[in-house]
Order: sequence, then structure tokens, then C-alpha cells
Amino acid sequence: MLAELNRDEYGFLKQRSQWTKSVAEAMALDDGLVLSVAHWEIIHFMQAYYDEYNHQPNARLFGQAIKKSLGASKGSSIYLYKLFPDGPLKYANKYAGLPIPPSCI
Amino acid sequence: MKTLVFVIDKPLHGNVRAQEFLDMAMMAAAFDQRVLIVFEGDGAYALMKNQHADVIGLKNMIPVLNALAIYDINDVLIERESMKSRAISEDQLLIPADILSRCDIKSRMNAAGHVFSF
Amino acid sequence: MLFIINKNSAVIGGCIAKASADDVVLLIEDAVFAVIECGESPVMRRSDNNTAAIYALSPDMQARGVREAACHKHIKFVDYTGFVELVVNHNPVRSIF
Amino acid sequence: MKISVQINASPYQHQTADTAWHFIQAALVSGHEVYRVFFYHDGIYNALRDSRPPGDERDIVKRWSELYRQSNIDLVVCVSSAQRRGLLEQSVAKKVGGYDKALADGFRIAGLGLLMEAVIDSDRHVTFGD
Repeated sequence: MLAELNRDEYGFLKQRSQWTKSVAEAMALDDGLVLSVAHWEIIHFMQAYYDEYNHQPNARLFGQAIKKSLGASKGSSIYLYKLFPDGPLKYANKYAGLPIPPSCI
Repeated sequence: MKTLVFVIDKPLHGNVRAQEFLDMAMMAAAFDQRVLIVFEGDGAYALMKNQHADVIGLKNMIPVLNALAIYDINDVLIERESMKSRAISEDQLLIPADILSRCDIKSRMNAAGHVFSF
Repeated sequence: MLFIINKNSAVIGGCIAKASADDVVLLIEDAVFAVIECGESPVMRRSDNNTAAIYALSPDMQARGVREAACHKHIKFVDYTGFVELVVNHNPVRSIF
Repeated sequence: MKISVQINASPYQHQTADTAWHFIQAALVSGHEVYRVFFYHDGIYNALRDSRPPGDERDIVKRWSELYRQSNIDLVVCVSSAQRRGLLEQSVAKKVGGYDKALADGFRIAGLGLLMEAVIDSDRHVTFGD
């Protein structure tokens, strides 16, 4: 499945139209991560934020925006890093099918 | 906590600096500073409805303005004199903004820790 | 408030109109042309009710051949050290582009 | 007094970088602390190592590097502004196969948080642009 996707040098989807839940799961599995309900909550938040505001937050803004929308505990770095150990902002965007944020290259 | 004023005195589209400028404002709010956004001069045009930046292939900045509230940036001011001289009425504004006189905006700025422009 | 203006444009007139007695307007770079005493200068149109001090950066004047003698009588002159002092003595600082 | 400086315009296009540099020199001579210089928007072009102005012109990039060497002032280039305009930090450039020698001595690439920290910690913040 992954081989058929059009991805950039960082492994991010070039076209969001190729995104499906199974694509996200396959990309995560390829990174050694099994997506749980908690992951999906963040991923869906990322997509909704991008669709509504046409904006990609940086790491600090990301935490703030999650706090505001999903509650303080979920916007904390500890919580987010537990879900995405290699970088919450980068990998939440990756599995959401969004572009790589500038600070994550 | 400082009060930081971000003055938008140019239209938002056609200039990537505007995008980076709004990032600065959001970042200031994320650092728990009190943020005030002021639209004045030709910046008043930035708040008008019916903008379609995608027609010329640019990033649409209007949704980004809506994101300000997420970071608790709720103090958005627009100068009454700038609106009047540009024939902009309140019902043409995209996001809620307090319409204040030049003098009132000036005194808000005077009380600030710093005023940013782009 | 300290206004720092770097272009010779209508912005200067607007700032001077807006400025109050405890404000300072500093004209740098191409804005120093505005201090030459002539009919078109916004500094000339400054009403006496507006008492904000107006400064021009003298190295930028020298670079452009603007002589102090040709300037409006209200204008004060500073070098870079004076620029720093204006910043130190006024808050907030607002640069206008 | 603690003063921070922000530079929003490229060198050579306009007088911006020159005015900022003279201002910083005067601030240092007057005994003030220049806490940080933050390069934003097109200001990031001040950090391009390979800038080679003609020999009879001032070398703006070199002047910044010398300022760092002499006064140890933190010269920070905004990461997002830089990436958008093609200036990559060495480790990032190596990772993505980009040019990894672009950044001049004394500069570092970092996030917008460092600008905010400077604004919050300094008594004054002065922006130079075009």
C-alpha cells in the first residue's frame, strides 16, 4: 500500500486526497506505531484545525490549540510525546495527511 | 506579562510577511502575553469580506484570522477613521472587531510594552 | 511612544498629527528629506498644537546632502548615540514601514 | 538597559541592515546590553555565508559575524522564514541532502520562541525593516 502513495522526501503525503484511515495506519505502522483512539483524537483535531484555519501551528501553538479544544491534559507535552515519541507535531501532521511543518524537517 | 500590539496597516494578501506577522502574534499569545491586533490605514481592507486569494495562487489568510481566537487573541481593534475614509462599513467586516477612534487606539498603544509592525 | 519612520511618505504627516506632547517622531533613512523647509513637507504642515518633538538622524541627512540650515526650525538632530537615547527614554517603540 | 533588535529586510536591497548595525554599535558604546538580534522575513538573507560584495563595498554578512566574535551577541535566524527562502541549518541540510554551508559564522537558526523570549526579557525591542 505504501509504495503506491505519492510521498515527499520526509514520507509525508504529497496529495491529501490519497489520505484514508488505512493509509494513516499503514504509515504509522511503518514508523513502528499502532494508532489508538487517543492518537486518532489528535489526528482528527489536526485535520479539523487545518481545514478551518488554513494554518499549520508550530509546536508551541499546537499544544495551546489542543489544550483549548481537547482540554489541558491533552495539550501537555508529556501526554503528546507519550503518543508520538518521535515528535507529536511532526507525526500528527504526517498521519493526518498534511504537509510537514517548517520546524519539523 | 506585557501587552504587545501588532499593527496591520497594509492589506494581508500579496505579501508573505503578513502571514509571518500573524504567526508572531499567535506566538506572543502562546507565550502568555496580552496581544492586541490593530487594523488601521489600508490594513482596514484586510478585514473585508469577499477576498479570494486562491484566484492568484496565494495562501488564503482569512481563515488564519479566525484562528486568532484559539490563542485567546480577542482584542481586535479597527480604526474608525480608516474605515470611514475607505467607505468600509461594519457589516463588511469578516471577524468581530472593536471599532475605536484614532485617539482611543493611540492611548491603548501608549500603554503597551511594544508595538510590532511589518 | 517613539515613532521611527524610514520613508518620505504620507505616513510622516499622519504620525505627526497623531503624536501628542509626550511622543517623539524620529525620521531616519529616506524620511530625513521630509525635514527640509518647503511647502510640501509634512513637517511644515505640523500645527503648533501638536507639540511632539521631531528628530532627524543626522548621519542619514549628511549622506543625502540635507543640511541642518535648510531644515524646519522645529527639527532636532541626533546621531546614532542620540537614536539609542531616544529608544532608552521612550516606550513603546513603534517602527513604521 | 537590555535592548533587542529585529531585522526584517535583506541586506543591500535597502539601508535596513546598515542602520541596525550602526544602532547596535552605538548602544554597545553607550554601555547597553544588546541581548539578541533576530532575523525575520527577508532579514534571513543577512546570514548567507556566500555573500561576496565587490571589494569596495561594506561586507554586511561579515560585519554580523564580526559583531558576534567581538560582542558575543546572539544572532538568531528564524527557522520558518529561513526554510521558506532556502536557507537550511547544517544538520537539517545534511538530512535532506540540501546545501549545508549556507549559514555564516555567528548565526544560529531557531524558532520564533526566541524572538518572543527576547521581547519579553528586554526593556526595549527595536525593529528595522523596509
